[in-house]
Amino acid sequence: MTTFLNNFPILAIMTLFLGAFLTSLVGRRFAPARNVLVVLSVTLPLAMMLALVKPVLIDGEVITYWMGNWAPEAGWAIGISLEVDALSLFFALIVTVAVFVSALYSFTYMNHDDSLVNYYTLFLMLSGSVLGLVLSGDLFNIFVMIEIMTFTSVALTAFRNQQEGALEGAFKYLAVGSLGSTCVLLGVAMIYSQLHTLNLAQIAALLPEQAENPVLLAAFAFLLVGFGSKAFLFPFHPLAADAHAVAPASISLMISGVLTKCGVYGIIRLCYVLYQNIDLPFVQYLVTGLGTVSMFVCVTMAFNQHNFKRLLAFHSISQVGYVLAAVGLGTALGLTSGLYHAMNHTIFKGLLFLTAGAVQHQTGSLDLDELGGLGKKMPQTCLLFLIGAASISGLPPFNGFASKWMIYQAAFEKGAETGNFFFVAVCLVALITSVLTLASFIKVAQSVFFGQYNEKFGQVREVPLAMRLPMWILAALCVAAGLLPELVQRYLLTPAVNAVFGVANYIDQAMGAGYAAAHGIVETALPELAEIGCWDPVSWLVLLFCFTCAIAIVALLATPNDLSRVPVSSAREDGEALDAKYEPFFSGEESVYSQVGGSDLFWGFKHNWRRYFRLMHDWHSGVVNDYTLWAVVAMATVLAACIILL
Amino acid sequence: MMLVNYIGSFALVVLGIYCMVVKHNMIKTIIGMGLVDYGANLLIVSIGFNAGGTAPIFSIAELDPSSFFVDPVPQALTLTSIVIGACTTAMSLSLVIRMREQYGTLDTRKIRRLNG
Amino acid sequence: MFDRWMDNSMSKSPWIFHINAGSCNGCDIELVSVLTPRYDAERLGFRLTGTPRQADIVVVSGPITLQTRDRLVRTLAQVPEPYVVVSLGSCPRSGNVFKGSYSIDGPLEKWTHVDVSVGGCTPKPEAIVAALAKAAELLAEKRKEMRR
Amino acid sequence: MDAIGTLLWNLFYLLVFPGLLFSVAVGLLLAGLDRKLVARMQRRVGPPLLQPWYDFLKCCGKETIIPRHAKRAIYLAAPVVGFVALLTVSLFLPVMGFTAFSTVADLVVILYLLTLTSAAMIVGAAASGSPFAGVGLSREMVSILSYELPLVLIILAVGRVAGESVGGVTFSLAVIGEYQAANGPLITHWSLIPAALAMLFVIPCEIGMHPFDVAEAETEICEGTLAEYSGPPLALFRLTHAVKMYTMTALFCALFLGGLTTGLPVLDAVILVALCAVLTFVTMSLPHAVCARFKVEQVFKFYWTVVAGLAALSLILVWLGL
Repeated sequence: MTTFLNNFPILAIMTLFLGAFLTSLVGRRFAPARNVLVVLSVTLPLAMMLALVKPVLIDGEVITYWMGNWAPEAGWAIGISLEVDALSLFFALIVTVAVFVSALYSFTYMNHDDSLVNYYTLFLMLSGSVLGLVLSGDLFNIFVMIEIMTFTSVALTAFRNQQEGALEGAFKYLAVGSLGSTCVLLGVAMIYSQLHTLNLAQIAALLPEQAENPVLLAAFAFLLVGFGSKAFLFPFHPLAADAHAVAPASISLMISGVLTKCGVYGIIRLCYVLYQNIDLPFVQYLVTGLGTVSMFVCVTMAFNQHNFKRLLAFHSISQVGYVLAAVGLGTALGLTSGLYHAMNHTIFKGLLFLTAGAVQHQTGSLDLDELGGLGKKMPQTCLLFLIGAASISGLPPFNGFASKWMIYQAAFEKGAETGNFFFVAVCLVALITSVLTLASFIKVAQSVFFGQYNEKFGQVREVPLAMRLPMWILAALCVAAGLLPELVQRYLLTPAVNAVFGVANYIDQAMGAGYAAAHGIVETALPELAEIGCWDPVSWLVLLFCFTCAIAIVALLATPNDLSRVPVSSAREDGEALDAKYEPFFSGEESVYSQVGGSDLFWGFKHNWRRYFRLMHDWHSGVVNDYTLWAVVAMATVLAACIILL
Repeated sequence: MMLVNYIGSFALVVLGIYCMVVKHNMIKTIIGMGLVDYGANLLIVSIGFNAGGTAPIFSIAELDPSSFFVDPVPQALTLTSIVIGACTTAMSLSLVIRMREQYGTLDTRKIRRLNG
Repeated sequence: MFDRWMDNSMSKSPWIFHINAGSCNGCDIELVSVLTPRYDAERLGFRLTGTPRQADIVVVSGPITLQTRDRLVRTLAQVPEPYVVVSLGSCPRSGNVFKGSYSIDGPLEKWTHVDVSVGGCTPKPEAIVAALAKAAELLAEKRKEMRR
Repeated sequence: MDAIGTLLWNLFYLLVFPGLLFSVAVGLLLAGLDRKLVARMQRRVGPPLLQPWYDFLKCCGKETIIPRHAKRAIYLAAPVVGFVALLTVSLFLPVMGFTAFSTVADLVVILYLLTLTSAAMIVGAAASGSPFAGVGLSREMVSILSYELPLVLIILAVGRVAGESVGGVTFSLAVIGEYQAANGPLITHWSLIPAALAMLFVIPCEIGMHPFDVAEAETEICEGTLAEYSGPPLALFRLTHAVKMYTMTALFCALFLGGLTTGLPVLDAVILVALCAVLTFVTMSLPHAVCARFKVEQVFKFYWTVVAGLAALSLILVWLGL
């Protein structure tokens, strides 16, 4: 099957890297040429990935492309391969859509900044490396792509280096990020030392025979910590918070929407495909526990933040914690809900970061205690924010609800089958985290969009259409993914889950037929997944529609007399007709500016948890050494746990 | 003979981590990062070592089954990893230079405006 | 179609909002005592609300001192139509013992139309309940007349 | 032909029986009953039983003032969204064995629709732009946080007990109803008694009744979330408040007192209303007449220690298979 489709993966990656190179050449002199180049090199990969959907997702083929045509000889994979199965294509689609929207947004968002050539070169290299990571079938190739990804995102975080704390955030991200990358490197080295191959498919075939080999267990631990650091899991989450708070909004979208997904992709490949040891109870506890801890810690940390984007950063890690908690369950429903939530997270988190960028672009400040009352000045952005906030906190008609519901169901069902209380606790923490997410987004809505307007920001108008268009695209995706869970599940999720559980097919495609069977990888029965219609949204929508008409009819009948009242003219000396009818009620006082928002909300909750919040505040001290210490402690514990218990 | 390499690389990694965690000067943190990187590179190189093997440089004519080579693949990996280590050091040094201008100090305990 | 029902429901659930325009709190205590079990104004549907936005009957007590004058007028402006003003005690009507003082600014009629007024320096709770009941009927007529 | 028939039946369910008219009527009845009982407990006559109906009509008759800072569209849309979400909940609730609509996971949908109702009120308060409403919405959110943990524990416990036959766990009320029809109401299942007790505590806080109405404290923060509302939007919010009384008590009956069907839906409905009235007295009128309003952090501490402890106790008991 060597049709032209076979070359699409490498073509997509090459267009992005070529685009980066040409932008730096062409861009310096004429800006329009640069914009055209960027648009071209962003839409082409998206088109190619969409073209791949038909063969890979629907027909279930696996596209293998050997670099330089080094096909495997005598059972040994020598060349570097790009292997695109349903899981890789699922993540590639997320990546390309996010890259497209972010590029579209950054054209007008970055017009306040200078030296945009560097920005677009780095941006295209970042998207190229991320796409390369998701499509590649070679372990060391994944390591190289991780390095490029880290470099470009560090440089882009520090892009606005005059901004308060930009350099500091970038340096911390680089320091601890390079520690994470070294973990991946050590893992790759150890695997190569035992199996003398770097191709994912061949590793997956050779590994089960030496499952008890301690070096390979150490490699599993290192790789897990390495990919975890790229997904900003529990001990690494302050990095993401610092990086997001200072990075431009389109880059925050990339970091939280795409980079974390690469970490999750790495962990799924590691546990399900390479080691196939996700069924071992210990590995399930480890991954789900890591997800749950980072889910809860990040939501409570996000609770009393003062910076809009830093709050969003903590939330994105807690949502990634959801995804990992679901993926770690090991059941088909768990993996489906995890992938579904990963897709939804990229969409609604991207939308929220773009609204934060819009607010920063217009008012210049992101401090929740200063902002307020932007709803009237920027009505569309406010509506978009509400859509994003409603979907992240899982309110029914939006996509967060469908995937979060699946995660609770998967967790609780797993708990009920295996009968141990750990998974019920995971389900419980997930539900509580969801309510805390709703609470902190209501806090942001009240502090930024509602309440009274602070005159300090002067005249603020709605953001230009070029910025609102990508936001509307994401909002439409939010609503679509929320209303049609069956469609998303049948066409996107089930092929991906079958690809993950069907490891033998993955190996045969790369190494030639029969290779998996030779190494005892039996063709596992693909998990049947009932069409879990949590609720069939279409009929539910009809319901809601009928009710609204009923209410509208009643409201029409009951609308009283529209009494237009003459303002109360009081006979005061200065004769100023005092019509305070539409002023807010200040128990009689003149309505002065008093915005209730930012840190003085939810006093009751914070008062009861004050010791916990003080402890958390001290732990996130902001010193590089502490974060490195956390990372090292995490490496040590996971390594020890893997060696002893596995 | 191989044991010395492994102990050496392990020692380098541990020393690098110690330096990154304990030292409060940013330059020393970068040195620590470099040490960790070199430890990993040493490990990769010493993996591909076959006792008694010659350098894997040959022309097609000399290629016969009896020739015994050192494994070339880890050497390629080490090259890439060294390049990456160099880039990391270069980027972190440029960040530190700008931070010295902005914050006026190199002490990591003072550079902590993003916290909590 | 519902208007007829709304008119007579006006008188069945009048909500009270109390403005203290500098009163000596004698009338305020009497007003609150009306809602206690002994006099039980709630059986006629009365309920004390916290904001003028939800008020139907505005009860003003105390001589309108200079400080409270603007606040009184502003709060009265914020009450949605139709509403009724009740002056409680003799202070709002005439200034009582404080009449002629430099710090009060005339009877309540100077600022708003007063529909029902209860005399007495702390009128008896029965009198207050009777006044509130009369104000409730007035409310229904006000809405009917406003609709024409 | 039957497509139109089912459509008509659906419209009937929607607009009349478990939907609009029935739940509104029962809600207002329960609200009136509650005020009457509280009055009788204070040895006073108390308002007529139809007082909430008169309040609703009077508010509809008043003028709607939209304040200057308010965000007009959301200010007017919030009450409608809240009310509609609540009515959708009452469709999923079984009236003693008869359910209008039921899906695989009713309980999670109900949980989220109740959260949506409170969220609509919060967004409405935020949109009205007054500082009193700001304080009110923050208190409302804290009370949501406080009762959510016990409610979730109760749902997990009941799901586990009723889920034996279905393989582990169920979130569907229909299955819970069958289980109760088979082996008696769940309240007789002794390890679920703490959960039932915890549910009795959750009901007043969810509705915002007197001891836990920190969000609409008339005296302290001038009606809190509803500080700027007047006219029909206010009427809709108060109607939502009344219908919630029916919904929550009906949810308690569905979870713990199900399975007593007597064939005739009308008779079932009457039994359900009677049960809801008794529950209203126990959970709302009694605490309303007896104790004063809680402070915000007291509400949170009370729910996350005492009530959550009760619910967790019953979950553990159920988990151990007792």
